[in-house]
Order: sequence, then C-alpha cells, then structure tokens
Amino acid sequence: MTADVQWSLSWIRDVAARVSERKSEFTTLDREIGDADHGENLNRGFTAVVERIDGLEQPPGTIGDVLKLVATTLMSTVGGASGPLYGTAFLRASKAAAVPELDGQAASALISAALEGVSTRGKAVVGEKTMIDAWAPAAAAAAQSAENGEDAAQVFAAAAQAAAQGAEETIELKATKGRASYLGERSVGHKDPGATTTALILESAARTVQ
Amino acid sequence: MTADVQWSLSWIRDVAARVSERKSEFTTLDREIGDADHGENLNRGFTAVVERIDGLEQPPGTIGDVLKLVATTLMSTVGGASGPLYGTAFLRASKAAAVPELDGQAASALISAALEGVSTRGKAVVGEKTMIDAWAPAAAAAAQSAENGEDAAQVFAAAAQAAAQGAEETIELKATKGRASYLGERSVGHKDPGATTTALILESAARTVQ
Amino acid sequence: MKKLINSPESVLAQTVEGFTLAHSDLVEAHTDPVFISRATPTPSGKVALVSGGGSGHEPLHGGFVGDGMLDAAVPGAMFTSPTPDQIEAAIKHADAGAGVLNIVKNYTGDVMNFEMAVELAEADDINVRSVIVNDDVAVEDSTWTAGRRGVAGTVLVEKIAGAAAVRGDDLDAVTTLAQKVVDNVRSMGVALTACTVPHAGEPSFTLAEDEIEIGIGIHGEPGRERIKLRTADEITELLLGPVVEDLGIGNGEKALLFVNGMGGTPASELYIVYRHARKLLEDQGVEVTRSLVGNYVTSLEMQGASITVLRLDEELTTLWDAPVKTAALNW
Amino acid sequence: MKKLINSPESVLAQTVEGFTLAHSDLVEAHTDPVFISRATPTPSGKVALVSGGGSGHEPLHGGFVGDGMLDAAVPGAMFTSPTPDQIEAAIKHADAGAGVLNIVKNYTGDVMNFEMAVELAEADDINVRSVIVNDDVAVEDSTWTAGRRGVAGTVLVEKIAGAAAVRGDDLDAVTTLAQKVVDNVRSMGVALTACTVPHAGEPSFTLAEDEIEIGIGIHGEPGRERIKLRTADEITELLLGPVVEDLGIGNGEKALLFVNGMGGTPASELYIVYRHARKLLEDQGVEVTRSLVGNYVTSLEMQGASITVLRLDEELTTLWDAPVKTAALNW
Ligand SMILES: Nc1ncnc2c1ncn2[C@@H]1O[C@H](COP(=O)(O)OP(=O)(O)O)[C@@H](O)[C@H]1O
Ligand SMILES: Nc1ncnc2c1ncn2[C@@H]1O[C@H](COP(=O)(O)OP(=O)(O)O)[C@@H](O)[C@H]1O
Ligand SMILES: [Mg+2]
Ligand SMILES: [Mg+2]
Ligand SMILES: [Mg+2]
Ligand SMILES: [Mg+2]
Repeated sequence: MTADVQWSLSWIRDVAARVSERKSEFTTLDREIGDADHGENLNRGFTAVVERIDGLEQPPGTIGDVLKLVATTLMSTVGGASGPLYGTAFLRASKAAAVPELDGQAASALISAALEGVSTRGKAVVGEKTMIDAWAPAAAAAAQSAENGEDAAQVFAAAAQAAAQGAEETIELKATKGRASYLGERSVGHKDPGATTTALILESAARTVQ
Repeated sequence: MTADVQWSLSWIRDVAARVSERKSEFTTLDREIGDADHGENLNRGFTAVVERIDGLEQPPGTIGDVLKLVATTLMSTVGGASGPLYGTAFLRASKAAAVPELDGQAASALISAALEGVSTRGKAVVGEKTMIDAWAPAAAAAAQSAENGEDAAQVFAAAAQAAAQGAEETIELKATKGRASYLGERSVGHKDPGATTTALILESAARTVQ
Repeated sequence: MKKLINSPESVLAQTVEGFTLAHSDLVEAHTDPVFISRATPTPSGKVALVSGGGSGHEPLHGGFVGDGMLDAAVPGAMFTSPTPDQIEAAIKHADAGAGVLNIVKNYTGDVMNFEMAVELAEADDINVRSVIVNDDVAVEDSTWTAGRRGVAGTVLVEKIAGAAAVRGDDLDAVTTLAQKVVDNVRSMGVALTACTVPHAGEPSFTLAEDEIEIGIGIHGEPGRERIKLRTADEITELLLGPVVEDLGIGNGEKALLFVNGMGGTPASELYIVYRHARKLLEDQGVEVTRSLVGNYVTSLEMQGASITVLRLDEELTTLWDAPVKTAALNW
Repeated sequence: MKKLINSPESVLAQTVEGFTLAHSDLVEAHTDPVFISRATPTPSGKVALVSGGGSGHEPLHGGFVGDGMLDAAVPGAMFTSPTPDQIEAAIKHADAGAGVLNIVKNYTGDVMNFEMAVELAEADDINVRSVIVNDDVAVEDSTWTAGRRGVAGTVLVEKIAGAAAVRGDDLDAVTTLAQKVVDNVRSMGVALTACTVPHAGEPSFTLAEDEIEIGIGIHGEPGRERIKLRTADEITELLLGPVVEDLGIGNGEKALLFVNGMGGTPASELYIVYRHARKLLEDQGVEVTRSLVGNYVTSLEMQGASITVLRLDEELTTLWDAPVKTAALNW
C-alpha cells in the first residue's frame, strides 16, 4: 500500500484495534508507575476516532485531514497527560502532512512535527522517561532514512524500530517528568506507558504501509 | 475452702483471670453470631472489678457485699447486653447472699436469684439461645442438689456441670433474643457467648470452693 | 488489621478528644463518665435530646450534637452500648427543666442500658422519655425476636425531633413527633466487605471476592443473606424493595431518600445507588422531595451502603428544613 | 473488585447524575461536554471560579460548587484530567463578565488541559487566570520533576478564593489571594490500602498486611516510601514533620489544621490523627484556630489520610469563616 489517504485511515484503524487489544497491558504499565489509566485513556480516544471516521460523509482529501480529525478527537476525549500530548502531536503532524500521499521526506516531516508537538506541549527532553524517549529516536531514524533516499514505508519502518528500542530503554531511566516522576528512583525498572504506545503507533504505521 | 467471704473474693479473681485468658475465644464466638465484643466487654468489666477489690480499705463483711461491688462495677464498665444482664444477676445474687458464709441452700438461692435477675432484665426464656440457657439448668441442678442436703461446694459443682451442658446445647438452638437473633437460622451451629461465660463463672465458683 | 490508631484500648477516648478539639465551637467532652454535650448549655425550657450507643458509627452520635439536634451523645465502647451511669450523667447534664427524650436504637444492650439509666434519672426527679428506633427491615419475624434493629433512620429521628424541641414543643409533643418519624422510616443495608473491630483484630465475617451480604446491621453482624455480587442497580432494587413494601409508601406520596455509606464506600458509589433508588421511587409515583447522601451511620471501614426512606408530610418537611448546626449536619 | 457500580464506563455519568439529582437546589449537570455548575447563574459581576480534575476524588470538585465557593466543576474520567473542551464550556458558562479564575491541581495532564482550555476561552474573549495548587510536600526534588502535586490543600484554596469573589474582589485580587493560599498551604498523606480504579479492576499497588505507603498521591500512585505499620501518633509525626518544615510555620503563628480522609478510613481514625497533629503543632507554639476533618479529597475507597496545614492571618481567617453553601461544605 502506498502512504496515501486510504493508508492513513487503515493506519489509524489499526492503531485503534491494537490499543483496544493491548489496553490492559498499557494500564498495567501505568499502574506500576502512574495512575492505571493510560490504556483506558487511549482506548477511549481511539474508539471515538474510529466512530468519527466511520461517520465521515465523504473521504478526506489529504492525510492531514485524517490526522486533524484524530487530533481533535483525542483532545476532546482522552484528557490526562496523553490527551493533550497525542492531540498536539497529531495536530502538528496534520499540518506537516497536508498532502494526498507521503514520500520518504514527507513521512519524516510528519514524525518530526509530532515530536515537536509533544515537546512544545510537555516540555520534556530526552531521558526523562516519557513518550519523548520514543518520538525523539524515531524522528532521528526517520530523518536519516529519508536522507538516504528511502521511501515512506522504509522511513516508517526505521522510525518504528527506533521507537520500540527507545521505549525499551525507558526501563532503565528514572522519571523526571509526568506522574512517574513522583516515584523518583522507584520508577527505574519499569517501561514508560506513553513511550510504549508511541512505539505501537509507529509500528502500526510501518506495518500498514508495507 | 468454705464458701465464705474470702472464697467469694477468690472466686471473682479467678473469674477475672479466666476471662482474661479466654477473652479472644468469647470474642470469636461473638464474632460468629454477634458483634465480636463479648470477650472484650467482660474482660473490661472484670479487670475493673479486680481493681476495685484491690483498692478495698477493709475486707467486706458479707458475700453479698462482694457481689454488690461486682454488680455495680459491671454495670458501669461493661455496657452492651451483658453489662446490664450480669450486673443485675450479681445485684440480685448479692441480696440473696447477705451472709458471711453459704451453706448448700444459700448457694442455691444465690444462683436462683442470679437467674431471676437475668430473666427480669432480658425477658428471655429457655431455648432462645442466651445465657438463660446456662443459668436456668444451673439453678435447677443447684436446687436439686441443695434439696438432697448437699453443701455449697456440691451445689456449685452441680450448677457448673449443668451450665456447661446448657451452654453446649445452645449450639443446636436458633437464637430469638439478643443480637444473634438477627441471623435467624444461620445462628444454629454456633455456641452462645453469654451462655459460655455463664458456664465459666459457675465452673470457677465450683473450682475455687473445692 | 491496619488502622490509624494507637491501641484498641485508646480508640474511644482519643476519638472523643480529637472530635471535641476539632469542633470546640459546637461540642464539649466530659470524662468519667464519658459523654459529649453541646458546648453551650441546653437553652432553658427546651426539651433536651440525648442519644447514644456503641462507638464505631461516627459521625453518629457525637456528630449530631448541637443546635437543632442532640443536646448530648453517649458513646459506648466499640459497638457496645454505653453504661447506665454514662447515660444518666448525660441526661442530667442535658436537662434544662423541660425533660429529656432519649433516642435509642433497638438493640438489647442499648435498650437495657437506657432503661436502667432512666430508672436512675427518674430517681433524680428528671422527666425522661425514650423512643426506640427500629427502622431496619432486614430483620424478619420481628415479633418473635429482639425486633427490628435501629440503623440509619436514627439520624432522621434525631434531626426532626431536634427541630421540634427548638420550636418549643413540650416533652410529650417531641416524643410523639419522634415516634411519628420512627413509624414512617424504614432502612436496609448491604455490605461489600466486613469491618474489623480494633480489639478483635479480625474482620467480623469474611466475604469472597464475588460475594456481598444483604441486610447487614451496623455492628459488623452478618446480614440476612449472602449473595453473589450484582450491579449497583440490582443491589439497589434488593434493598429498596423491602423498604418500600414494609413502609407501604406509594403513588402520590412524598419521601426523603437517604443513601448512607457504611464508612468505606466512595461517595461516587453512594450517588450511583441514590440515582437508581430515586428512579425506582419515582416510577412508583413517590416524589422524592428531600435527600441525604453520605457517611452518617457507619460501621468503621466497612464498604457498603444502606437505603432509608422516610414518608414526609408538611410538618416533617418543615422540621427537616429547620436550621441545624452540628459537626455532621449543618444548614 | 467489589464496587457499587453498574460498569466501569458508566461510573462518571451516573455519579454526576445522582449527585446533581440529590443536590438540585445547589447544582446542575451539563452533558456533552460534561461539567457541573451552580443551579443559579454566577451573580453578575462576580469573578467566577472553575476547578476540575479527574474523578474519584469526590466530593472534590462537584461537592464544592455553590454560593461562596466554585461556580463550576469539571470532572474528567476516573483519575484522568478533563479535556480542554469540557473546561472551556465550564469557563464560558461560569463567566458573569468579571472573568474566571481556574484552580488547577499541579499534574502534567491537568495543567496541559487547562492551558489548552484557556487558549480556547481567550479566543472567546473571556478574561481567564489560573492558579496551580502544589501543596504536596511528599514530592522531593521538585524543581527537577513535574513539581509538587496538588492535593487536599485545593479545598482551602477554593473556599478562600470563593469567599474573596463573593466579597467583590476583582479577578486580579482573587487570583492574588488564591496564590497567597497556595503559598501558605502544605500537605502530606499516607495510604494503609491502595484503591482500585474501576476499569483497571486491580488495586493500584499492593501493600502487605503490615505495610503502609507514606507520601501517597491522590490517584493511587505509590508514595515516597513504604514502611512498616506504626501507631497513629507515629504516622502523624511522619506526615506533619515535612509539612511544618516546608511551610516554615512556627512559634506564635496561627494555623488551620485539616485532616483529610482518603475515602475508606473511619472518621474516628481521622480524629485520632487530628488530636495528635494538633498537640504537635501546639507544642511548637502554633495555635490551631480553625479545623477541618473529614473526607474531602479522596482516592476512591483508599484507607489513609492526609494532613494539611494552612498558615492563617486575619484576612484568610475571615474569608474561611465567610458563608458557604455547597454539598460538601456548608456554613
Ligand atoms: N511532560 C511530558 N512530556 C511528554 N510525555 C509525557 C509528559 N508527561 C507525561 N507524559 C507521558 O504521558 C504518559 C502518561 O499518560 P496517561 O497515563 O494517559 O496520563 P496521566 O499521566 O495524566 O494519567 C506517560 O507514560 C508519559 O509517556
Ligand atoms: N434478652 C437476653 N436475655 C438473656 N441474655 C441475653 C439477652 N440478649 C443477649 N443476651 C446474652 O448476651 C450475650 C452477648 O453479650 P455481649 O456481646 O457482651 O453484648 P452485645 O450483644 O450487646 O454485644 C449473648 O451471647 C447472650 O447470651
Ligand atoms: Mg496515567
Ligand atoms: Mg456482643
Ligand atoms: Mg456489642
Ligand atoms: Mg490519569
């Protein structure tokens, strides 16, 4: 599948399906170092997103239109920290992807814009045990891949792999932003829920575009 | 030991010691069909009784004086159902035992008076799964023993045995008075706490007078 | 057993001390014997109201001492009726010449200890009456047993009788009114978990992860029936049904609906129960014109709730609305 | 998990419905988006107060809507900050021309969602300010983390800012005053048991029979340190120490002492904690002139408590004493 509007809809539907499948895993991660709601939050959000997609009267013209619908829906249904963060990420991404189809450069731009959105909203930097620790390596890997002239599928694949690794590496980190920061040293040894769902979102992008 | 004033003090001290030893047993019985306080209630009462006995400036003149001290102390420290019941029992008993020493007849009169006190105060009859089911057979056995010309030690021994058996037989009864009555059929199969402590009181009387 | 206490023995005294320190504008502690009174004397000529019972049901009764409600409250040991001398002291202290009404929950121990206290107080020439609250419909065959228990409805009796006393009713009238509330109020409760009496150290009963106890008392006594966990709406129906039936309330009547927490249940759950109980009543044509939701008659940390319905007429409504200034009810 | 609910999904809506039905004289429910407002409009010209946050802390915030306190409250999903559109709708509804002050507990999610709502409301030409409550001294290294959390002290900010708004203070003045309360209030809590978020179905953490968690948040987050169970007096010392130290309150000063229950703790235990905290403060020469004891900022059915100290001056005392008429605070 090419990274077109149709793909973006498949991508988001796939994210919704995976979040619904794995929500208790995310909630468990969040119970360990947070407040046990991350899975529930995202599932509520993406369920609403799918409902809105289902209710669309006519197909969206650009990938940006799809991502904007995702952004506004997440903002008005998720709440918590991840609502504004993912909401802003998708909003920025939607602006960067106001096209009917993505090439490698555009795919990389989409991911960088999402990272920028999360950074602006949450003011966290790499190493604070947040979703930034998945978005940042993903954006770097995507940029590298695009620079190498790879296509959107390859860019998403590179990003997904980097995000997964970044998420994995949050286990060793001590949280200094978000709710897990209240635990101090005791946050070490647990995987960050938001970084984990970021990895899911990018993994899903890569898989659906293949 | 003869059933004199000195004995009555030993009796009450022994009751206090036994109640303190077995209080969790009584509280457990009361947890099963009541509100888990009978052991605590009696222990609070008899601890106070012993303190007052220890504080006596001069030895009491009659057994009745000792029992009256027990009665008023229990009334002002026990509360619950057993406070007024045992308080009234000992008050009536004290009137029946206004003598320096008990013979068989007087011992039987003491027990009958206690029974009458419990009946008047609690308005229960035999078979309702209350302390009456220990006091009533005890009074009957004591009367029989006294009629046979037996002495106080033998009268208390007969009463103690009958009370123990009466308490045992409460297991099969369905409660219709007191807190256990709220359980209806579910009260069957459990021994009544008050009947059990009545058996202890009479067993102690018999043992200390031997 | 995990509790914020210093020792089982010190719970009562330290609770009374903390409570009266925190609300020194409203109440005063008395020791030896222990009771709680209004901070200011009972207004001269007003009928005084005294209530009491075992501890562990806080805010009952101390939380209801103050203007417009009780003049004194007598806390016994945990779940244990207070003693006659405690009650007598409270009666004596509360009396302002117009006599005293005791509001007694129907338990063998409470009834007997209050009876003895009344005998003592009468010997002191105080005019004393008692009403026995017995609103718990969970207890069946009541004529053959110790009778229905007094539970959450007690708060409504205390509030309304308190307002009647402030209005200037004499002892006969206040007693009649309190009895009218008793006659028109019914309750039933459910426990999701048992409570642990400090000195017992173990829960009063054990419920499996999927079991609840219907018809629970307020002393951790087991209830009428143990059933599988159901939804809040289903449980609400199980509780409200017997209450409405026993009270015989129906179409065109007005009611106060009171959802009481047993101490360990979040407010959100009480409102979920309230919501459905209200709907059920209104479906039967009963208009809910007054409401009360919260932890008022508790069983330590027990999770659970009770539903109380009081049939209202204009007089009871006016008295319910009358000002009250206590630690737990205030308007 | 045993709860009086119908399903995890329906808890929020049904709680709001039950709450607003039970208190229809004080509050009104709005749906789509969900928020709770006063039953009557914000008096014209009065600065409006809006607060909100995740559900599960009842009576916070809905229980504090009414005369003298909040004009609107925005409940999010369980333990989850509300969304910007909910907050914006509440701000719009509450504004009576004099602007709106948001009272926000310091959590990443709450702060971000309120920030976004303020952007939206400003686009509607409403004058909006926010104060961030961060009274929880359990969070260390605060400059390097998300900062101290907002916990029970929020109630005191809402009450006092509410009274300032009623007094006629303008938006600047109400904001300054709310900030003054924030600057002078500190809290710390303890959990004896964890709570269970309905959709999670399992306790947020597990404590052994003899363990307690010191420095707990109000969202079932684990606390700062897990220790063995101690006596109430010892635990009180562990909580009060950091509060007093961080606040720097001492000899000759006056304070409001607030012992807050986490939802599942009996009132008796709160008063036992209050009793010792008061003694400790007075030993240090701090005069406790105002008190609050009860379940005000809860974590569902969690057993535990928090201690809050607010440094009082004459102005804050007067505003604390000013009339308030809400479901949870009323005088
Ligand atoms: N300041 C921040 N910057 C980036 N990500 C953050 C920040 N704060 C929290 N997060 C992310 O949000 C996740 C938690 O989301 P969620 O549980 O839905 O919200 P909440 O913490 O409000 O309950 C964390 O795992 C972390 O990845
Ligand atoms: N009406 C009654 N007549 C005689 N004994 C009674 C009556 N009611 C209760 N009892 C006795 O009291 C015992 C319970 O005492 P206790 O637990 O101390 O008081 P409470 O029931 O008030 O908690 C019961 O086991 C029973 O033997
Ligand atoms: Mg979370
Ligand atoms: Mg008992
Ligand atoms: Mg008892
Ligand atoms: Mg959350």
